[in-house]
Amino acid sequence: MSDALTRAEPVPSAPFVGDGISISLAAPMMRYSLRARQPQALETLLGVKVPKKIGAMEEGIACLGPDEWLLRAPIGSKIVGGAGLPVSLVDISERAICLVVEGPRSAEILNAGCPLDLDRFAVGRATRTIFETVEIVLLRLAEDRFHVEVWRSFAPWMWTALTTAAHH
Amino acid sequence: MTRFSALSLFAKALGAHQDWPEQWPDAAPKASYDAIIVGGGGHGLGAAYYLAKKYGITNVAVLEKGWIGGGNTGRNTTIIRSNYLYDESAHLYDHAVKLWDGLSQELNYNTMYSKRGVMMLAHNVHDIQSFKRHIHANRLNGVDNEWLTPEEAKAYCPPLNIAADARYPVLGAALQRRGGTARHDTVAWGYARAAAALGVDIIQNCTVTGIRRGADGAIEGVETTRGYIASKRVGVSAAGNTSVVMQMAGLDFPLESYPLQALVSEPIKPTFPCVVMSNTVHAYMSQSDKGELVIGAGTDQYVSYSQRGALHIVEHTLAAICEIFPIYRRVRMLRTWGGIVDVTPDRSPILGKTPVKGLYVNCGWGTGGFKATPGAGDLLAYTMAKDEPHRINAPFNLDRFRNGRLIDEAAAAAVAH
Amino acid sequence: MSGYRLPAGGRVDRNKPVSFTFDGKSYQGLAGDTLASALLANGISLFGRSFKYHRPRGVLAAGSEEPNALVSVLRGPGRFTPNLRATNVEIHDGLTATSQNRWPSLKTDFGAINDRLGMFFPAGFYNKTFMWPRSFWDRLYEPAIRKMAGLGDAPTEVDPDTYAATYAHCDLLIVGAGPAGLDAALEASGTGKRVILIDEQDEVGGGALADPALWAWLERSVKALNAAANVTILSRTTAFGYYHNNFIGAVQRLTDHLPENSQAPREKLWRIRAGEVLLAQGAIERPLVFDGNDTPGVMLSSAARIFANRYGVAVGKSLALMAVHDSGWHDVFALKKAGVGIAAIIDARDDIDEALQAEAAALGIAVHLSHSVIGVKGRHQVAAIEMCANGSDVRRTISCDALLMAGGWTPSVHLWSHSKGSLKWRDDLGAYVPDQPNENCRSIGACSGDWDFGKGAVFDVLPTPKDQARIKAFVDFQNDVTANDINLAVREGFRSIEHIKRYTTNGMATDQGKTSNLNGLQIASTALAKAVPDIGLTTFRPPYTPQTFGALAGHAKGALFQATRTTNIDGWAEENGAIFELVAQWRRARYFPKFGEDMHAAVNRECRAVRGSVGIFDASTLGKIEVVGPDAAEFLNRMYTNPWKALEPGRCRYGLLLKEDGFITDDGVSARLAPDRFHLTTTTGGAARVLNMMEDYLQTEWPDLNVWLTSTTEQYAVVALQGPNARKLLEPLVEGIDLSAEEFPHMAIREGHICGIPTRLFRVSFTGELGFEINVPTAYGRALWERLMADGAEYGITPYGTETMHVLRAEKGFIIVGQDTDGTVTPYDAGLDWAVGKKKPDFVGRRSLARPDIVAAGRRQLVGLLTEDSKMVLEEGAQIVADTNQPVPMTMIGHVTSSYWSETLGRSIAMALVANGHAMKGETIYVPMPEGTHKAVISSMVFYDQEGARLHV
Amino acid sequence: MILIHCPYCDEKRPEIEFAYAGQAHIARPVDPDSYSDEEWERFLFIRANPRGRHHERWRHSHGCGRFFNAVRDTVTDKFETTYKAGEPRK
Repeated sequence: MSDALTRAEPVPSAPFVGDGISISLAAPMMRYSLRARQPQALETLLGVKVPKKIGAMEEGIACLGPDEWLLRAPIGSKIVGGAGLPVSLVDISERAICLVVEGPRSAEILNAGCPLDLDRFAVGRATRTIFETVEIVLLRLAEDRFHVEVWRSFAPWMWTALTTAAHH
Repeated sequence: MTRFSALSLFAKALGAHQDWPEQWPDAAPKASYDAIIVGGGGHGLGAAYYLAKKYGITNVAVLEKGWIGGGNTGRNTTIIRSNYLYDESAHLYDHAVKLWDGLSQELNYNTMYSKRGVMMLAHNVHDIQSFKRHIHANRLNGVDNEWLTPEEAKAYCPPLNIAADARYPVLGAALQRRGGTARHDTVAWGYARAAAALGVDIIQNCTVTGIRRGADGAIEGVETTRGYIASKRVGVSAAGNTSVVMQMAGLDFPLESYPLQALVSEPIKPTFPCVVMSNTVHAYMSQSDKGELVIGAGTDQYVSYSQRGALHIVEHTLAAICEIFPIYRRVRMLRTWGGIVDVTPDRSPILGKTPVKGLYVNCGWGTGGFKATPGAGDLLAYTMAKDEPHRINAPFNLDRFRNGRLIDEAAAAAVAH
Repeated sequence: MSGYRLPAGGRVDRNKPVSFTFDGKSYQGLAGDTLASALLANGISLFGRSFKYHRPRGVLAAGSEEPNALVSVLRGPGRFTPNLRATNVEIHDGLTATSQNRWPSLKTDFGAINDRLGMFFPAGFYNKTFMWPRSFWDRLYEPAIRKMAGLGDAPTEVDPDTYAATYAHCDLLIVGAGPAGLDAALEASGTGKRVILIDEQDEVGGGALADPALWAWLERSVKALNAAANVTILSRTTAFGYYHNNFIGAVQRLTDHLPENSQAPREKLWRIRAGEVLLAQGAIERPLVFDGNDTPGVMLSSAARIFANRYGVAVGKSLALMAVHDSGWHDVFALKKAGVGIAAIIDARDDIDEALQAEAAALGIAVHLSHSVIGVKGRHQVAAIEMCANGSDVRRTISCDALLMAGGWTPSVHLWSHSKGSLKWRDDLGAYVPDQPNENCRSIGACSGDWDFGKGAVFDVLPTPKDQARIKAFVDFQNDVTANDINLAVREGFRSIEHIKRYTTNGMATDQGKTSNLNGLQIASTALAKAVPDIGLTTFRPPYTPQTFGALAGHAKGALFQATRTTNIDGWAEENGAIFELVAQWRRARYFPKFGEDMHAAVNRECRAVRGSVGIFDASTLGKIEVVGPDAAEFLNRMYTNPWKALEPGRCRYGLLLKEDGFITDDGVSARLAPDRFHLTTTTGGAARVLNMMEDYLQTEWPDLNVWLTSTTEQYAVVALQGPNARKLLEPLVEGIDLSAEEFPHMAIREGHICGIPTRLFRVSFTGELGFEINVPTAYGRALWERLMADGAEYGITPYGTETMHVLRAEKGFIIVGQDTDGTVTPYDAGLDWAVGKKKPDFVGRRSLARPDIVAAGRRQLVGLLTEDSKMVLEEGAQIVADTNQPVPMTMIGHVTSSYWSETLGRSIAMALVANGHAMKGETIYVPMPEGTHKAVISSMVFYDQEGARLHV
Repeated sequence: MILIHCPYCDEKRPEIEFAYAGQAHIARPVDPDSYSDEEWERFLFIRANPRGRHHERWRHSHGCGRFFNAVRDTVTDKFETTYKAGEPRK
């Protein structure tokens, strides 16, 4: 019918590479906000394991609150609807972008604006938090690799903030 | 009372200033008074002064739990203006501004009221609409307030950054030329001295611990850390502590007390000619007679009596100041401090009678009480003397929270879209 | 004074000379010098002028407590810093420093006339005068006072430097790297604790830096700490404030000591959360109070020792000591051993340890016990001192070129006090020391009162046979507060130490009373005949020393100050010349001028395009909330004023949201996607507020409801296509949705695809025209926009901005919450009765609508206004009166909320809140403006297509 | 910046992640119409505002998103406890 529409991203596609740090835009992914009173409801519905502890992350699902999980999966993954059930599944794939902060200085650079004690933020943890005045979801995938999920409209600011901190 | 003047200063200098009398005696409480004011800030001392001066009620005590002027009177950024939107507010604050003019002479104490002009910055279209609404309402109320273009604003305050690409560009400003600042401490001291000269007892280190009511419910007196003091008329002007005092009389109040911070820079040579306020960016600044940049910060988010604010509030405040006035980044912050501001649901004061006979209240001034000092004192005195509010403070009653007739200046400037 | 560089000693690098200028004159110092030590080494004694009397002043101290030697430093354009302490400024090649508060020069300062007339300017003089004649205050007195005000000049250019900031966490934070702090750090270095050690000087060591006997230990300690992986040492870093829950603010100075400017941040703000805090800040020596104690060359005894031992500088050739504390004796012995000439030791006490006396004798130093200095000769530097046996008036003169004061020690309890730890008074020290902590915090070493400097006595003013009332014995040097000022304050009835401080300004200078507070307390104590603890202690407030605005804020400057939110389509708007406006945190295109159009012309063109063919608008900033769960409809029914349960899937409804006080807080069109799924929209500025409010009710009041809220504002880019040709343009691009009027009526929603991308397609209109709002995943917003622009060319598609949107909606009488309402407007006031569910038993805000004043007559109600002169566009915010023949203050009955030129109607239109307005249709009101009064008639708010014919096509 | 123990996350987190939400345990009436103007005023506006022990609500808005209750001393700003919404007043 027509040429496919192309994506436009809010931050440069080329990574920022500095001393002991690189900051780059992650590839697009599917994201869902999963809500339910009991994790079992989601496990039954989706056939996946859901972490029970706030801040824990398992198989791409992070528990952000007592009834809230963030599911991140490759583009094209399938998810059922849950219609009529006491659950809420909402597509938020495009609400945020993900910045990959990687390198030995990752924690130091994130601490320029994030008030959490990242020495005590173990690999495998995920949480919603704040960077100066901007809300993020912070996920630690490895000792030296973090994902920063930030809403699209704040992404240019976050890019500038992180790269400025990296310059410092 | 030794009259203050250049001449008396000269004469006393020859005697090496050895025979200056006390500005006000340190009174001990008597058994009873015709009227008691709880709270020795500018408002309370002013009320005592006007009770004695205008209404002939001189057997008055001012009870202060610490030292007079030690609360918000001595902790604020001293901004004076009256360009409020609603008629009720404009009349209230303009009453005060008219009294500020000539207060030094009235009290024979230099309160250093400086009509430097208060300029409020508009940063977006909504601000412009809101300010124009203020300006037109003020004009028809006889209150000066004028619109300035960005260039005119810059001319009035040269440190202002009016670059169009600023994060919060200056699109114009509302200027009240009669607005300005005064020297905070001297207002308390000047009223204390003048009131004491008329017979008012200023009683410091005297905390009210209870309120005694008669069988008919009417006020009989107050219990204090210095003993029981009888009076049929008690005016409470205790700012952040009003809720606590009112509860002694069995009254719950629509008030919450929040920490508010302010700060000053080191003194620098004159550089900042007026008062500038930006509600959008939360920046409030003037320069004192001593040369300090005086900066108002925001309130912390939670109720507190700790007089201790958080660092991130100061960071935000100075970031805002540095955005609007980027030449000051190398200036240094000298001192920060905190006060307790009492805030009502509509952020307008409560000034009038209470459900308890003989108990009067003046509270809820939030972050803006200093400018009202002489007016609030005068109107509290009127209300206590006549047992009915003056027409200016009548709208600022407690009933409005029941009947919905709120006076919500902040809501009127509310941003949405 | 005739200071000079000692032939040996000190920690300065004698092989590295450094050139700098002071007041335009070149000097040489050594690497490691401060500006103070270097100038002293060059024989300079005069450093500055005091604030009020412009008295000549030298260096009093060697550290950050220095009140006198304030200088300005210029490091190139925009890099001017006033009020720096010469004792803290590290010299480097090219350093350019100037003195302050003097004219025309430091030596010849006309302001010193104030000193001659000083008797007329006691504390509080300005309260007592400048009142007559009244008009002179504004025109003469105040400008004159202001001219005299201030210390250094204000910067006049934008600072080009950058500033950094960080959060940091540690288990143990040690403030102060003197012997006590270093010992604590060494002890902790072997543990698993994360340790941060902070010190304000360029080199750690604190007091040990002035004690060569400790240098070997110091070197070993620093080496051990540098090797310890768990210890971070931050030097040139001042812990300036101690906040709640062991949160400490500190500023690290990174570049000011370097000769060259660079891109590196000038300073870095450290926001440190510590498990435990150890305060090891040491103590500050107190000056003594006597006539002439401010003469250049009179300084703290410990400072002279620091200058000699650390910097290799003798502060004079012949030094006298005035002591009331043993520590001064030790200083003098050390100075003597370092080769500095000592004229005499004078001590006001009579009972001195024999060992001290023996050592003085052994070193050949003359000693005068029970004596006090009563005067100082010399104006720009000490030439001699006068002394007297206590109780006698036999005066003796001793020649010397510097006088050292050993007045005892004041523990630095500043941070302890910030933390709200309590203090106790110790008579033996004449000082407050930490008592009970309020945080997990300990005070160690000298700042806890635990030190071994020996014994001392406490004096208020040294004994003198002179008339006490006429001497100039300074307490606060910078602010020119004398003992007599404090006595005057007490005499005038100021009894609280806070009053005395404020009346005299004692302790309010830029050193925040570090050297003056305790002396002020002692003098007030004597004057009031009360023990010091009974008159209180002024509260210490952050910062410990002044900190730059830039450090506290500068990391958040420019683009980083506060995020400007932009949509996916924003880049297109920018490239196509849009003029933007800021709405809440967003920037939105206001209009798209062509060929030099002004806003008026552009908006007229944009309006014509929408009404005539099709316009395209970026509506992405509208707040969106997805409400999902079996109880979704029930929840919305409780939140909004109107009924939601019966809304069919696929249909939209206008929702009006009140606060519990009954006033309108937000509105928006929302759609039911499925029985248990709604897509809500909110205003741009209200998105976060509304979501928070809904969460509040859901979690707190109705936790039993099975419904969840998810912000989807940024999940979708929203492109509004509005105008009679909107359907024609859209139809070929959409898959899976029948766009016909029958299948897809006004106020409906359909899901399908557009250009292959999933879309939630709304048929809604804020313009009164046939319209669609196309929601697509955000990343595709711009591509969709560009596609529509390309395909719409044949219809003359026209991008329009918020201004045109405002005009078009006003023509239809649609309100904008926040513009036509202002937080005091009820649905009834706004004429939105139809949006209030009359049969609903409850919704948020309903009860408040029954309050007496809300149902009373006379409320301001939203109406339309048509000006008599149809070309006249009223100013928004203009006030309305019923009667122009009234004096000021006039009775205002309302104001204009929205006002535009309507290109469609060829006339102006306006909306206004007018008292009783709904009952006044057809009545004339007046708008008095400075240029004249305008007449207008109250009308319906719907100015165009009252029947809505254009919508339902 | 105070540290606040979130009873849901079960850890202390910095204040800037939280939003203060006023006095706690002021339940919205089930039937507001039955309230007199005075009672409605009390619900809407009257607040304890004590010097000392204060029951208050916070929201871990930049965290788990939950509203919860706390007891805090308004003179020292120290928390006595925090607890989940719906749990009885402590």
